[in-house]
Amino acid sequence: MVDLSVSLGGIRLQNPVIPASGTFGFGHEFASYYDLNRLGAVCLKGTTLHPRFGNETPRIAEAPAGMINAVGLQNPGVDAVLQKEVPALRKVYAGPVIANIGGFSVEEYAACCEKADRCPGIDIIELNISCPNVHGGGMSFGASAKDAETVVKAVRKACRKPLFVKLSPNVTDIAEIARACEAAGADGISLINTLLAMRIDITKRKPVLANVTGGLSGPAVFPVALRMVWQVYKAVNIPIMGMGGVSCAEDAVEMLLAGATAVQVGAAGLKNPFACLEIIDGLPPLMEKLGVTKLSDLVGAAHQSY
Amino acid sequence: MVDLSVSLGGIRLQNPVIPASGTFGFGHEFASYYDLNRLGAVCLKGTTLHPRFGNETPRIAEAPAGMINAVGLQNPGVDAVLQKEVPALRKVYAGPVIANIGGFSVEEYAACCEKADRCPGIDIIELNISCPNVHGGGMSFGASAKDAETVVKAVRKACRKPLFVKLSPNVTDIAEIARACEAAGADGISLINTLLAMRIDITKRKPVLANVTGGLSGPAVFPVALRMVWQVYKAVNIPIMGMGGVSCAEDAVEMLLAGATAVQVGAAGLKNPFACLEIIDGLPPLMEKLGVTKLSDLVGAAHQSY
Amino acid sequence: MNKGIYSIENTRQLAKNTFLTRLAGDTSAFCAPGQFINIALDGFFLRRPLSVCDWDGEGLTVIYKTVGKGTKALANLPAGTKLDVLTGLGNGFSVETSGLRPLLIGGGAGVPPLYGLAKRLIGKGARPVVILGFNTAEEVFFEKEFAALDCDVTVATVDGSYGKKGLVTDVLPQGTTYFYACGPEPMLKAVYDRADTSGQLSFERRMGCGFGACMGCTCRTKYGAKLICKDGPVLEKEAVVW
Amino acid sequence: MNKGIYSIENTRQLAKNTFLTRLAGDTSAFCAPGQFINIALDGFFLRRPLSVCDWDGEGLTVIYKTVGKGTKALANLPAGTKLDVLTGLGNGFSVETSGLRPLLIGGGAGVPPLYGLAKRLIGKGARPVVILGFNTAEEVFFEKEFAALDCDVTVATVDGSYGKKGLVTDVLPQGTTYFYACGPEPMLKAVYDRADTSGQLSFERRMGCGFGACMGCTCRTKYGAKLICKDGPVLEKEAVVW
Ligand SMILES: Cc1cc2nc3c(=O)[nH]c(=O)nc-3n(C[C@H](O)[C@H](O)[C@H](O)COP(=O)(O)OP(=O)(O)OC[C@H]3O[C@@H](n4cnc5c(N)ncnc54)[C@H](O)[C@@H]3O)c2cc1C
Ligand SMILES: Cc1cc2nc3c(=O)[nH]c(=O)nc-3n(C[C@H](O)[C@H](O)[C@H](O)COP(=O)(O)OP(=O)(O)OC[C@H]3O[C@@H](n4cnc5c(N)ncnc54)[C@H](O)[C@@H]3O)c2cc1C
Ligand SMILES: Cc1cc2nc3c(=O)[nH]c(=O)nc-3n(C[C@H](O)[C@H](O)[C@H](O)COP(=O)(O)O)c2cc1C
Ligand SMILES: Cc1cc2nc3c(=O)[nH]c(=O)nc-3n(C[C@H](O)[C@H](O)[C@H](O)COP(=O)(O)O)c2cc1C
Ligand code: FES
Ligand code: FES
Repeated sequence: MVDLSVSLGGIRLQNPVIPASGTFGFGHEFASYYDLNRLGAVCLKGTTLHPRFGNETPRIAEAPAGMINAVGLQNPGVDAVLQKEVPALRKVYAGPVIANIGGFSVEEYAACCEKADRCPGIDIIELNISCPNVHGGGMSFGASAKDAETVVKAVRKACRKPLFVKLSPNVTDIAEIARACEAAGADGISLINTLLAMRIDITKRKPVLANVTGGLSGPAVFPVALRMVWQVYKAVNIPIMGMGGVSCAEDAVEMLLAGATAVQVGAAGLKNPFACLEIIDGLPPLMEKLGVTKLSDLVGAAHQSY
Repeated sequence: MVDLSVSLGGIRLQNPVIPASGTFGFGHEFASYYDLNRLGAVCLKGTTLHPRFGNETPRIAEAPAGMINAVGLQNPGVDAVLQKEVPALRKVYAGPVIANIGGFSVEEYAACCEKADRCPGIDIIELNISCPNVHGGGMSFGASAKDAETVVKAVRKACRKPLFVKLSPNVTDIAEIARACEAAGADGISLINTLLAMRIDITKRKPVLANVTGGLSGPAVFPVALRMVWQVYKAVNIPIMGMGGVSCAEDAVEMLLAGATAVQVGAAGLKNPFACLEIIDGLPPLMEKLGVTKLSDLVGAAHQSY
Repeated sequence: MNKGIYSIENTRQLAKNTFLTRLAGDTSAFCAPGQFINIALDGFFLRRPLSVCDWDGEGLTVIYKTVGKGTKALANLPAGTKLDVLTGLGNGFSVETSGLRPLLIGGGAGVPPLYGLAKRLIGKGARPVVILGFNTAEEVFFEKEFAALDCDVTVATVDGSYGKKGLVTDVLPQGTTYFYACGPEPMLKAVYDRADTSGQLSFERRMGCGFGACMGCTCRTKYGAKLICKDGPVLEKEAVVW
Repeated sequence: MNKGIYSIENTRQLAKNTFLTRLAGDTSAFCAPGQFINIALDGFFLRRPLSVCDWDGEGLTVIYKTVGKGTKALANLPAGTKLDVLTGLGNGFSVETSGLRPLLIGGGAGVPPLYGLAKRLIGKGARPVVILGFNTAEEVFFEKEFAALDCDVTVATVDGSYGKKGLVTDVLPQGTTYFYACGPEPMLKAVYDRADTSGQLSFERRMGCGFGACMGCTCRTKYGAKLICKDGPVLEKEAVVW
């Protein structure tokens, strides 16, 4: 028997495969598809202090080997999430739950994380610092090490649960930002969020997305995500949740070798609702082929000679 | 008859389709494939002051809808390029020639551009500021607005031909860097160079590329490139050569609508040696479908309502 | 929702840029006309959503306009090609409230789901009145098929080259008990504005998943934000906000 | 170089993970054995380079190991599938300098081009001695085909499960006039080290294009940097630097 388990900030996951935030609703909606308890963890839709409608539609555009979304953090607000969605998920799922928290100011992030921290149904907090910073001129908190440090410090004070900071890939130096988050007290790093992208409808001569730009994800971004996981693994000593284009067991292993302790699966699960399950089922035979019995032995293993 | 011509820094191109630097050698090697005079312009392999072997192999890795290269600017040095390659190209090709100049210090860039500037066979200089800056700690000159400004200013003094600066996409704020280049005297902006990426061989548990990381290009990066062309078009008043994943006439038009005056075609031409030709041939029927007679009318046209 | 492998039995052209494809495979996930399927196509990341035109125990038909690269690729696939398809998506039309003389209004690519709807309305004893709107004669399809169901069919073309000249709203009949509409949004809006009965309207949105996971297809309604792929594509007239 | 559409005539398995595919189409771009083709496969960006095993006026054969997703996909394509292929790539082996008793040494996936080479050497009057190396019995292929050309064939397997036990360099004969080698780089190196005649070696590199445009396949030689796809894949022993 192979051992698929990994440990994230002290929380044991039976396997490292997690549906990515924003691509699996609040989880319970999909309990009729398969037993959610097969998953390594569930990551909830990005949640903000106040309810949000999100952007106007079209919110989705196609891309080569990927998709662009501009959902804009549609969610019913943290209170509704904690009072309705998390309990609904807990009825059908007993494993680790990751709350993904968005915000537009340091205070908002801190207030929202504090609420999530107090909710017994939640095990890990993932701080999404890719949202535009209203006080900082519209660039995201994830765009600079200084802003990242500020928000992580404030949130760290407000929460005791394992805190993962989810980084934006749209930066010059991802390692510097990861280091700032570690210094500010993060227990782990999640990466990558989507790559800023757009499409234009050549017949209408205007952007496809109502929001003009959106975030690219899916297989197209995998080599960029892998590189960032590699760089961040070198830069910090806290665990990494790797994501960006993971679509099969081979991709998951590649992410682990680059330094991820667990992987999140986004776009692939939108195309194939059973993607996470198929990745989990694909790991044991792949491990056998690779001669590995303990999956966690692969974490960062490609760094050995570098 | 539709009009495909565009103007780049005062140079007229009969059409906007140009093989991208590093993906078409020095041009003349492909004269037996088709009449090079059909092209809008030819962009030469990146050239440095001194000859370079480049990186060790493997230099190529596969990616979903794209490829990763770590060639590392293999070239015979500027003197050999100007004395052998440009004359060889000039024997078979009469249109505009773009020299792509790389370097590792301000002095090297300036010296190399000065030579290219004096060569009568060259019409436009494209300054590739994505090379690692040896004096600035290994980040590329294209990674910060300040460094970009410094090198462009120095090169501007050394050359009178139209000067395009080719930007790296691996930055937080591409518009800021483009503005710095414009302020420093650039006549145009080329973008994007490749996205920093990597792959790991899961059997060998080590990076596929000898150089560990490389640059992602091809269709996968198209939506990111398009977004950057869009942003830079808003930020500057100089023309843009757009590239990154352009593979068909539709892509070329999408780039033009985003703000590019011309497009370069890299990875697509490596997969299909006739890609540039097929794009050029695809433009007139597409223009007819779109009801356009003058292609240059499309440049930036998607910005009209934004 | 079901995910399965479906085999193309045949594809035939019905009208200009309009094709009908029959897929063989499991249809147990369908429970109402107006539901849709989401087809994965080689070379495209996102699936293509298409309303089910009709289905039986062995398979289903879709009818689609070749508007872009994906639908063009689909129309060119040879018989026998295996496709990865999600079926039974969305809520579909409810036939409970139709009354005896429901009005079915379809515009262009919105016509197909009305066929499966008409069949089921007739099955429960209603006699649908059908209005099909197209731009021009060469785009007209399925008039005969609706007539064969013994529906009362009117075709309208914008340029008058076939049937009545004008928009579907120019030829609305009197005395219908309820309406069902599917077509481009301006048509839906016009129908909504002119309707003197209650009814249901089927909407389209660009979709990231088709089964409620991405929130890509959100639509404002009187009852809050709804997902076109899951709470729709059919909305009650009373819920619609323009 | 030629770019064309080729049709799979048939694919058959020769040995463990080893397949032969015959492609019908224009072969006018080939001028020497040891040249290669570069095949575009749906779902993969980069083409897959494969040495031409043999060719005639109507088509060509390739033999390949299914090492990864691309070669596996190729092996599974049904007859009749149309492929976009670049042909006539690279320099190939020169038969001019072979002498009358050339030695052909192939290891695993390096065996195929030696077949076309053997034919052409025989055509100009030479009598090739052929050594084929494999890991184990179930990987052995083309022994009979070489024998049918009337070559003197020795098979060596690393585990001794077929033919002679050992590496190709353990069974090198005496008295040959020249050598041609194709196989994994450690084998090429061993052959190079042991060879007492001049010869040619065929190399592999990851390729971005296959026709000299990307400088992805560079190799150091005594005469400077060379492109394996254009100046190679065959290098003269004298040019090789390890
Ligand atoms: C619930 C639903 C049911 C549909 N039923 C039908 C039907 O029965 N017959 C029919 O002809 N068409 C139908 N459509 C529209 C159909 O999905 C699009 O025409 C098709 O996706 C276009 O794909 P393409 O690759 O040809 O076009 P492209 O423009 O190249 O597609 C690019 C992207 O945009 C999406 N897209 C483009 N147009 C639409 C659209 N109108 N609605 C949603 N997504 C779009 C595509 O899915 C793809 O992701 C339906 C759409 C929805 C949402
Ligand atoms: C000139 C030349 C001739 C060749 N002739 C043959 C032949 O006749 N028979 C045969 O079995 N194999 C041959 N090979 C090797 C063959 O190209 C690879 O086995 C094949 O590309 C692997 O593709 P994949 O998708 O199955 O593997 P993957 O590992 O999934 O491929 C990933 C990427 O790496 C490249 N790659 C992987 N292995 C190699 C390799 N050894 N050489 C070059 N690129 C590689 C692939 O082309 C692809 O771009 C030849 C290679 C070259 C360069
Ligand atoms: C439709 C959609 C919605 C998303 N919403 C969120 C979100 O609410 N919060 C967040 O941190 N990331 C969000 N993401 C980003 C994903 O969690 C993930 O980081 C990204 O998509 C890369 O992974 P992938 O390539 O597997 O999709 C969203 C992605 C998609 C496609
Ligand atoms: C093999 C290869 C070599 C390249 N060499 C250079 C170079 O020498 N100088 C340069 O500025 N860009 C170089 N590039 C980048 C391309 O010119 C282009 O900016 C990039 O590939 C994006 O375009 P594409 O997606 O069409 O390939 C190279 C790209 C490839 C694939
Ligand atoms: S398309 Fe994903 S939620 Fe509707
Ligand atoms: S593979 Fe591109 S130059 Fe050889």
